[in-house]
Amino acid sequence: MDFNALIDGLGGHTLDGLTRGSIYALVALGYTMVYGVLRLINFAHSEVFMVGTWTVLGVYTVLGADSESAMPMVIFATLTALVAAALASASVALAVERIAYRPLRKKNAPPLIFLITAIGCSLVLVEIFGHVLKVFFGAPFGRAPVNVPSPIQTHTLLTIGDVRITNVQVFIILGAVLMMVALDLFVNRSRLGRGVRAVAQDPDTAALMGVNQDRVIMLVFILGGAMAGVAGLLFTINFDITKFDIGFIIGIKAFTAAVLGGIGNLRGALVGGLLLGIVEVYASAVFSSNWADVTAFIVLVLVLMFRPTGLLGESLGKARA
Amino acid sequence: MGLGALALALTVTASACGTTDTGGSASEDGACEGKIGVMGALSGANSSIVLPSVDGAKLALKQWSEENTDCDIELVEFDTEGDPAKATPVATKMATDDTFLGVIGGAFSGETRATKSIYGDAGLTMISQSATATDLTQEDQSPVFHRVVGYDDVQGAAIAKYLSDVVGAKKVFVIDNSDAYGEPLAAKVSEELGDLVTASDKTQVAQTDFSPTVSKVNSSKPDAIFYGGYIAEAAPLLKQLRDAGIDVPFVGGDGLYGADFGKAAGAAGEGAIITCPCVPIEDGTFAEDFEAETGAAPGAYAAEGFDAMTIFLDAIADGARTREDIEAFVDDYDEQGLTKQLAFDENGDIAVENVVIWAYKVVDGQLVPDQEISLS
Amino acid sequence: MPEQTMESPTPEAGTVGDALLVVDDVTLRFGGVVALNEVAFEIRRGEILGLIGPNGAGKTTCFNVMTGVYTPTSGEIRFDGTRISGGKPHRINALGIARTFQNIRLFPEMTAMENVMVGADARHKTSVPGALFRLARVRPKPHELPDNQIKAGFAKVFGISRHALEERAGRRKSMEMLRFVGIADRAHELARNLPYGYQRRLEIARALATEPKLLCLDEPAAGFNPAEKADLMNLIRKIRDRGLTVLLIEHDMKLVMGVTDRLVVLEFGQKIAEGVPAEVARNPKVIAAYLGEPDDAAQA
Amino acid sequence: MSDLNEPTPDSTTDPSPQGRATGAFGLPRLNIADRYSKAPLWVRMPIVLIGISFAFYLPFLNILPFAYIRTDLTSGGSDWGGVLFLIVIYMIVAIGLNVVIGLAGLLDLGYIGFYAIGAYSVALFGSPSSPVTEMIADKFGLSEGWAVPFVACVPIAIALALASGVLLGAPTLRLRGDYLAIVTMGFGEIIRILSRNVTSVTNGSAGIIGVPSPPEPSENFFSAIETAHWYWLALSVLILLIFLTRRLEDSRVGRAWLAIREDEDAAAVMGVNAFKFKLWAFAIGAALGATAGLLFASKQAYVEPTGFALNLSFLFVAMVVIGGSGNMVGAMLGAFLITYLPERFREFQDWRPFAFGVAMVAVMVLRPQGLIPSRRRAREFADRKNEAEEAAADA
Repeated sequence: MDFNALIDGLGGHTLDGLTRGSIYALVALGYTMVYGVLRLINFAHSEVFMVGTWTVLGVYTVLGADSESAMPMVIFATLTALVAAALASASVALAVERIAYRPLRKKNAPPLIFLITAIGCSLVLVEIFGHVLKVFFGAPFGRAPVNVPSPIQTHTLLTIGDVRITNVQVFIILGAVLMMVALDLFVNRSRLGRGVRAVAQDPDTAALMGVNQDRVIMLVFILGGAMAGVAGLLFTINFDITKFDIGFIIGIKAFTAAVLGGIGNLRGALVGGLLLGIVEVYASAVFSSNWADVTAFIVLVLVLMFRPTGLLGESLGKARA
Repeated sequence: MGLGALALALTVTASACGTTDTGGSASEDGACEGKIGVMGALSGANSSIVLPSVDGAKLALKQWSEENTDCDIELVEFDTEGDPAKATPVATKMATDDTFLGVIGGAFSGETRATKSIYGDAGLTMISQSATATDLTQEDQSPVFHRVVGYDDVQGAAIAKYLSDVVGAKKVFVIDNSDAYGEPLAAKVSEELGDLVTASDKTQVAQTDFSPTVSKVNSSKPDAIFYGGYIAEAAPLLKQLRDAGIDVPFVGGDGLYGADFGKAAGAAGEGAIITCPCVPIEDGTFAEDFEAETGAAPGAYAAEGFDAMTIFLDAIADGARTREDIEAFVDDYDEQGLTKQLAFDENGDIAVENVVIWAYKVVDGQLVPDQEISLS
Repeated sequence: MPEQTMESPTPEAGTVGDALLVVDDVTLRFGGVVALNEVAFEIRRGEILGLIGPNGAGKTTCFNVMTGVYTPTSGEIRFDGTRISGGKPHRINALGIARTFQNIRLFPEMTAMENVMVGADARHKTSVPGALFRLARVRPKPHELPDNQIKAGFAKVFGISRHALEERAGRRKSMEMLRFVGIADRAHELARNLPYGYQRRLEIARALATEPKLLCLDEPAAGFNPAEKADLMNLIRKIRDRGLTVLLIEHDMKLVMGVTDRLVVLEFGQKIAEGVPAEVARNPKVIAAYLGEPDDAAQA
Repeated sequence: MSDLNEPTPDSTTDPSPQGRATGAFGLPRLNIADRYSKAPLWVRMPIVLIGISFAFYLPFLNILPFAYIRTDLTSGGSDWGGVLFLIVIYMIVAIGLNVVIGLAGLLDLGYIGFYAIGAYSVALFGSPSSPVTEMIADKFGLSEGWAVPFVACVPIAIALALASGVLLGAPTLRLRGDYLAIVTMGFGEIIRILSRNVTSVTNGSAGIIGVPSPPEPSENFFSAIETAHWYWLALSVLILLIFLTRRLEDSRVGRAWLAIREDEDAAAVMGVNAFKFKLWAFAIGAALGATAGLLFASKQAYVEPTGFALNLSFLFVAMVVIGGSGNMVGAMLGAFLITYLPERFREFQDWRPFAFGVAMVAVMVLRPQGLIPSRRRAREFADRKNEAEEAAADA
């Protein structure tokens, strides 16, 4: 145990934690939105994220972008990857909804069934990238980890005291926060967003008021999926890697973050994600990285002990206490 | 349902018609036939570390069969997914089926620990291509277990020697992945390095964000880093270290060995040192043949798989037809293999003086033999 | 089932006596909203007390405080001399208060019989060790013996496990309760498949099976036609005749006037009147309160 | 045993079975189950006995065409007895988890934690080479190689599991639904990580070898290759546990669990001490999981932390739900299919996980009530579907 290491590098650790937590938060949005509207843990969401990372790889490969690319290419490739990853992830999320969840909703199946279906979907998506595509197209698909050569090179933007702030960290944190502010505005201000909140608060009344529930659900999956796609891009920029099962851990963490903040609550996802990232990094600094998960889960249990519905409580609409 | 179950039970007990041939027995007449099993993670997340060695074994059998057309030797693959729970039924199947004369494996140490006693009970010879845990031969010996790789302690000592003598490091930062492979290897490296270890950190499998580790490395300012673990974690770790401006030599064990490393680490992997108890293939025929056969360059332990199979094939060529014959032959084996001089000591290990540990350097994404690490 | 197995919980059936439940200046606030404001009344042993008031007056909230769903902000509730406010629902039930729900809350995937048995189980002791090992033996009383002659013989010699005894007693009691409320013909159907009127009665049977001293009925006649309401009135009287005290929330003034001994009137979380029905019906405050509610006034 | 097999109430209290007539949605298969459960004891007993005998005979089943169920027909197959053993182990897991999920309605995503506790208990106390036994032997001056005998490890494992079930449940059971799910998931992970990180107690990632076998009637009876013997042992334990769990289901306890699952608040008002019975469900589930883990570790003679990964917890839940949540037979069928099919079709190698995922989605979408739903569930589904259709028609 080394508390000095934590205190000495507190600024740096906090920044690292925020960077890590931003990605959790973006993925957590997908869990939280679907949960808010459907009361369903969409366990396949982790794979929606995974598809995002592979899409980024695809875009870079097609455009020939890599660490040597010039500035215009860097910007073009990154923006293209952003749009493509968001689109691809949203499509996959939507496909999961249509193929796996909608038939169950029509049959009014209990939540446990959705959970198992979600795990099944997750397995199918994982295996598509880990095996099926490899059979047809060979590398880079398969079980091996693959480098995603981000054209954005890491360099230090500024140094405050001991804390080195890199362009990638700023990009990730700002990107994540911007996406979330945009989403929050969309849900709270737009007409479509009002529909989402209405269905989240009371599906039956919303239906009576003429809100098309199926459309709202599709919208929620599309938005959550797109956020996961963006998270996929930010992830690859930071780590330069993807793998067929890369989503599993991130998915678990993001789900934890969503619950920590109050599942069903958009701002809760942000708070939960950032807090989880910080807790993990602090725990890694004090102990070692292999204690991070234990610490995170213990913090989760403690939080739920005192706030049984998470830090901010569960409410996609603001009415539910 | 009641009647159906009754009828079924009656049929089962009363009828003695057709039986499936599940057991069978080894040919007593000395015909040149038999099965060699290979078990390991052939599917799932860890299969990329195992499949090349299976391909190597297949290649050995193919080349041998072309010369020995009168023999009918079959290489039977058993997928364990690297999970000891799934490995035990597989091992029992081979152990209880007399047509099996030998086993290549287990590929991982965990499944090997779980199945060693099964093979031991059945007297079925094992030659592992890649299970490097020290205790397999040094603490809990089994008469049937052999391996064609140096174990972790030997490799660990070699890595420590490389770090201190070749790299000339005075401050080494040791990182491991907390798993059954990386942890003991890193522990051995640390033990051998002694005071040269400036700090260490334990990470875990499937981790991608290593920023806390990078901070620790940054604050202890080492002049070399050792990582005990696998490619999937080493690649992002290396990327984050390099991004943070830490340019000191990065050394990893044989968990990083294989063509996948360059593909996963990309530009950040350049210059990394990977040690492996496997010699570079000098004459090139193996590499060429392997590539012609599988369409890929030889990956992790491909040559070891080839060697393990070759030992069994030599035994059969020598006339060994029973498990006892094979075991006796393997115990007395002493030939130059693809990777090293192959001869086993009483624990089933290659004699330490015959173990060759090489350091490879990543150049343009490829592993290039750098130098042999002298163990003395 | 012969009548003699019916046990009367209190011998002085039908006589109105001392206070059984005392609601003592209970206030309940949710944030800024005052749901109950210093409500005070008492329920006397053996009476049928009506709790009435316009929608949102706090009647069901009052029930919820009594049965442990909410803890009052201030004030307390005493039952048979024991303070119960703030207690756990199952403890309060154990003391002798049972209730039904305004929006029926049965266990839909259990049969009617099983629903009532859950109620009967409230008076039983068997827990996991008892159910698993069935070691605790008791000597059965003659009427508790199994009907099967051979089994009865065994039971006489070796005693009978408490589990088996309680199961048998529970089944008998449950069937009796189902008969009592008049739905025994569909005892083995899932609760969710029963018709509406049966479900309402099943809730009463389930509550009765817990052997309460006080039975609280939350709008038991909601959705009933006049004939069904008449049946229900008879049932409520029959319940009282078994020695139970009944607290009734009801909108239908005709039913309330016909069956209750006394009335308590709530409006906006406050008690505005209390007394015998005829008296309360003349109370100007009550009339004013109900004039604001034309539907109810019309019913009355 | 006789009162156990009496699902129908005493004849005196059973007015008429006419309620059954509404089961028009029931599938033909359910009618068989109905007819079976109504059959007199002298019909049911022999059927049960034949079934049990057949189960014991399974490892030697070698008569065509039935032998095609064996997993060792192809040369790359796996030992049939070993697979049967694993199937039975997972069946024990499934009936344990069914108590928690199917009966009490609590979503437990960390069930592997209890399985691990069972496995580690027998390893830590029973293996002469575990740090715990070494420490005890050292402290009390016992001889080298001393260890707690297997028979004594069983109560230790069950006690530890019960305690951990209560320890996990007591603070968390007040949480509702999905919050409980993630807390239990965290528990499963914490157990795995502790077994990996606390090297001084658990030997860390290297695991523990030398896990003891049960007492043997003859020498080498429980040697590693005698898989049929292991299977028989596990099967006997399974039958005992089915018997005991049935007793719970058909008692006050089982009714309390169902009532809590259906409507916790209403149950509490009806005098059900919801917290106590939920805690019992957790503890019973934990004990069953630990029993399975204990048998598994004993056969394997080796435990290591990676054997208790999170995805096994998901797999366990899948077993219970695919078979038919709330129904013990269904849960066991789920365990059977999920364990057996990948072993039987080994020749498809790397396609198996993909096929498994597709099958999982297909089964759930086509048959959301599970393969063998409990009769309750089947009705529930028919009704819910009608409700949904009516709602759609109204809109």
